[in-house]
Amino acid sequence: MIEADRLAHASRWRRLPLAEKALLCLGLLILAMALPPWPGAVLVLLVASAGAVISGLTLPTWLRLLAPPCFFILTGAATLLVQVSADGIGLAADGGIQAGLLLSRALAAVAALLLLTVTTPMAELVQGLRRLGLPVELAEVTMTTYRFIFILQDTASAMHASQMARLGGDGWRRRIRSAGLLAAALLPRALDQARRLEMGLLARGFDGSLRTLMPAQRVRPWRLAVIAGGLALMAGLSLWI
Amino acid sequence: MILEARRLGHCYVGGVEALRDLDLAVPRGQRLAILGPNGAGKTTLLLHLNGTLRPKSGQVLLDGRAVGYDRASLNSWRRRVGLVLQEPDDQLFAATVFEDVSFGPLNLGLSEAEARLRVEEALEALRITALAERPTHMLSFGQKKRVAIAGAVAMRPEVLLLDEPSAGLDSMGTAHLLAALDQLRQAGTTLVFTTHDVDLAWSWADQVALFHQGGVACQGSAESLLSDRAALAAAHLKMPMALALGLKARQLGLLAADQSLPRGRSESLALLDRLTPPGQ
Amino acid sequence: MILEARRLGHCYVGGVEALRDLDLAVPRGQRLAILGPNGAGKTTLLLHLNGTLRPKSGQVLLDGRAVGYDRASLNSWRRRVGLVLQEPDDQLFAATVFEDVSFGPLNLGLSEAEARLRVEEALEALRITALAERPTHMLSFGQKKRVAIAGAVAMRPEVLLLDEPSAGLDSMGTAHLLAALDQLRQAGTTLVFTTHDVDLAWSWADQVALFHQGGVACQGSAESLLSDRAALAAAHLKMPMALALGLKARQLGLLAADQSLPRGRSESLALLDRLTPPGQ
Amino acid sequence: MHIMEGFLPAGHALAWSAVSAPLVVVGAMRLRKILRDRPEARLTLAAAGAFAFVLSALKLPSVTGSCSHPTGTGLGAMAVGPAATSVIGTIVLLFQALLLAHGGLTTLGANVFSMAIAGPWIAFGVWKLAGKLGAPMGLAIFLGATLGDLGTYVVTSFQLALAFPDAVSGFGGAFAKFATIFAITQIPLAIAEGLLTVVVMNALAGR
Repeated sequence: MIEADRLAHASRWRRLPLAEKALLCLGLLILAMALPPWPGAVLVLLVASAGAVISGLTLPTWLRLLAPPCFFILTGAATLLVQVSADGIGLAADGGIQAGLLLSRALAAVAALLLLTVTTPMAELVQGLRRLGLPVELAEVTMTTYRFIFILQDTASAMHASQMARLGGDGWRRRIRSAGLLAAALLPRALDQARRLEMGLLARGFDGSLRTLMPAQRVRPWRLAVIAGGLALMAGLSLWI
Repeated sequence: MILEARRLGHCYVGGVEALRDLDLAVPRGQRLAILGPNGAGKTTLLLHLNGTLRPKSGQVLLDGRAVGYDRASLNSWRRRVGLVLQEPDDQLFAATVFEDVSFGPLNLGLSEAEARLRVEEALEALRITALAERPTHMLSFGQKKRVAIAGAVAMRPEVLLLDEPSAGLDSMGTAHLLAALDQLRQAGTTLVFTTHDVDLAWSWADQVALFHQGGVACQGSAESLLSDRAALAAAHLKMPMALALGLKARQLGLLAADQSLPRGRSESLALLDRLTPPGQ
Repeated sequence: MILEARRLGHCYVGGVEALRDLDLAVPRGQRLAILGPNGAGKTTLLLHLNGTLRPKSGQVLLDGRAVGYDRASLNSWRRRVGLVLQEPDDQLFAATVFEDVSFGPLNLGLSEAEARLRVEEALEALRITALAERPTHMLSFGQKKRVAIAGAVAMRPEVLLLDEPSAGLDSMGTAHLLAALDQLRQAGTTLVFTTHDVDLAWSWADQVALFHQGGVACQGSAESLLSDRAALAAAHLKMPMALALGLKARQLGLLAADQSLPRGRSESLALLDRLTPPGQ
Repeated sequence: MHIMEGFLPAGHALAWSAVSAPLVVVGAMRLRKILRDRPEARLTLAAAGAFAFVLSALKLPSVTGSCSHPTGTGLGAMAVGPAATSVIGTIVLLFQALLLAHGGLTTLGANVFSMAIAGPWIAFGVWKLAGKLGAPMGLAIFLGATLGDLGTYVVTSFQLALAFPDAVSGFGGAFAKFATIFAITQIPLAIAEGLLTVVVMNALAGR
């Protein structure tokens, strides 16, 4: 089970039009990238976190989702602390500040994107991409990929449990071997699943395209204006400070 | 007969013979059970009955006329004969229930408004209107099964083919599913289903076809066929418990010849309660 | 008690409570059925009983001692408690049956010769020696199921956990599988299996645990528990037909109190035949 | 080796997107043509993409104690060719960014370049070359997958060093820094991925 996906479907913002959520989140992402990290990134991080809580997440859940990317950002940012010269390795003069700025910018950007994914189911995102010009064939491949991910994940976790029950996880070598066997068993399963789905869809009149009806959403211009105004305010505020 | 198969033959790529000279007749408006062991080719038969597979020999008839395999014929065939596979994940591809069920109606070339109506109607018929916005991958197995059926029902088929509809469902799940299917039948849909479970065939079918070694060994009313010990034994099947009990109750005079035999577990248990110790 | 669960609690990531204060005791050498509806968490319970999942609260005991979750403990735990999941395709990895069954024994660190012996023994026990060289993907569903079980049996577990062993099998496939498992039990293996089928639980279990709303509502001998109408009704289950018939036969004086009740379909049908019309 | 969302400065993010975009678009156009001719290929491609996503969530043991995951690029390149791997890889990277917060939208271009373009082509080239030089099949696969994985790591270090040059020693020093830090996890991981790919390819060949 993928947590961001589950949260998106349970979100209080689930029924808000994609345009509103996308404007807010991608707007925040652009602000995080464009504004000076102090105070811009901090503002973005705060607004995104507030948005997450308002949309129905608890603060611990939100922090738990932020933690893994935060860890990766930290390991990357740590390199800015040191500098390499002909004399060897030393602490960079303003390394701490540089790393801190980088950390806050990246964290704000991650938070902005995460806010989008915990409030918007993947189907709507791909529908949005479609409207932006993603070819219909690729949109269909993307959505079917999404559907297959969950089927294969269940299969993979059952396979994993079965291997562990037969002591396939004991030691480094065995784990590599088990992982390899799992992958090798999963690939034909995936292709077989595709073949059987094709058969199942043929019975439903599959003629090459995977058209479906999407729930209609009405965008309210005034709300878009409010969001845009808020973003502009944040930009002005952080540039002014 | 709304749908017929005549001398159908089919070999799989490996040369394994799945169907051999198979004859089957589907009477309009009835529930027909195709009863046989696993791996005998029941699924292959269903895939032939809506044109997904093409027979090596023999033919399929709709309303007494042989159907072709060109695009237009297949299209109108599949409008009239819907198919629901055993594994719902083999038929569901879209992200949400509503989207998925709309796939069939849109393939029929309906307008969006009409398709929307069909979807709502099908969800209603399967009693899953509340699930419309739910993501497909978060449904339980039983719910997925109903969505798969709704996907076929939304195309308003005259005949609905169901492969092992109760497989993987517990008794309550099966009961709910059969109740929903009963409603479809009352609305006039002909239902054909495969099963390896004699009790299910007895509890729910009007007609039964015994599938044995790639062909239909015999076909008849559920009562006449499932009480025929010789025919059952030839297909390595045993009599349904409820039917055996009902026949015994008739013999004991507990059930008049014009009273209906018990079909399900509840009726059987109730009938069993009516057996009295000698001398009472 | 060879295996016990005490006040086990488990939540899925979604916050859905799968197990709540669950108590279960597995008596050595017996066949224990965990009976309950689908999606109730029976599989989750099995995954706790061999340490695949770690409980949020409570503990699992082996021979009365709580087991740890460090590598060494898990290793010896899984040597003693084998697990077979419902879907055999999720459990077969190697190209041939022989290779696949040898996966576990080789992981035990046995020599090749010893592992070979274990594999042969397991294939023998499941009566699939003839399949040894066959590629796993060319087996029938029932055969795959047995290979999956052989893979666990080759590790000579004291307890074997089976998730819905009869799912997807027809009546003959189920009978063959149960016969093979019976042999294991006679050799001393404790068997624990989940099912949603009261008839299967009655036909094959010594003990039954009623699984309801994430916990074990009650546990007892198959006869006492499955004839307890109140307990069954609370778990939305009905009495097994064979048991109901047997109890009735006892009441009618057809079956002495010390005669065993019918367990399966054949015995039930035979008993039914002995019911006589009044006055004969 | 994913670069996290927001890690690259805006200019670099745009530049890498500009580098990757044409390559992915060309691949996508070719794919569209295939999909028009063979509609059912949608399902096969989707299965391959889902497989890559699930595979990347497989936990591999690594020496530093932290678990890491295979990139799957080598396997993809050897199984379906580097060009198709680029498009599938882009879809997988998008899902990883959106569903797992691993990678990001602003860094998608950079990540696509290292993992969906450079990695597969390196793996494919090494695999073919080693085969031509007479290496046994297992070794060729191992070298291809391992060097493909190491290649993505070198490219990622290069991308990061360009963005964050060292105050004193400039690009070279920064490259050394990033390469050293990631080497701790990435070299064992690359070897693990190489071994894993050999196991997978052998098992697939045995079927």
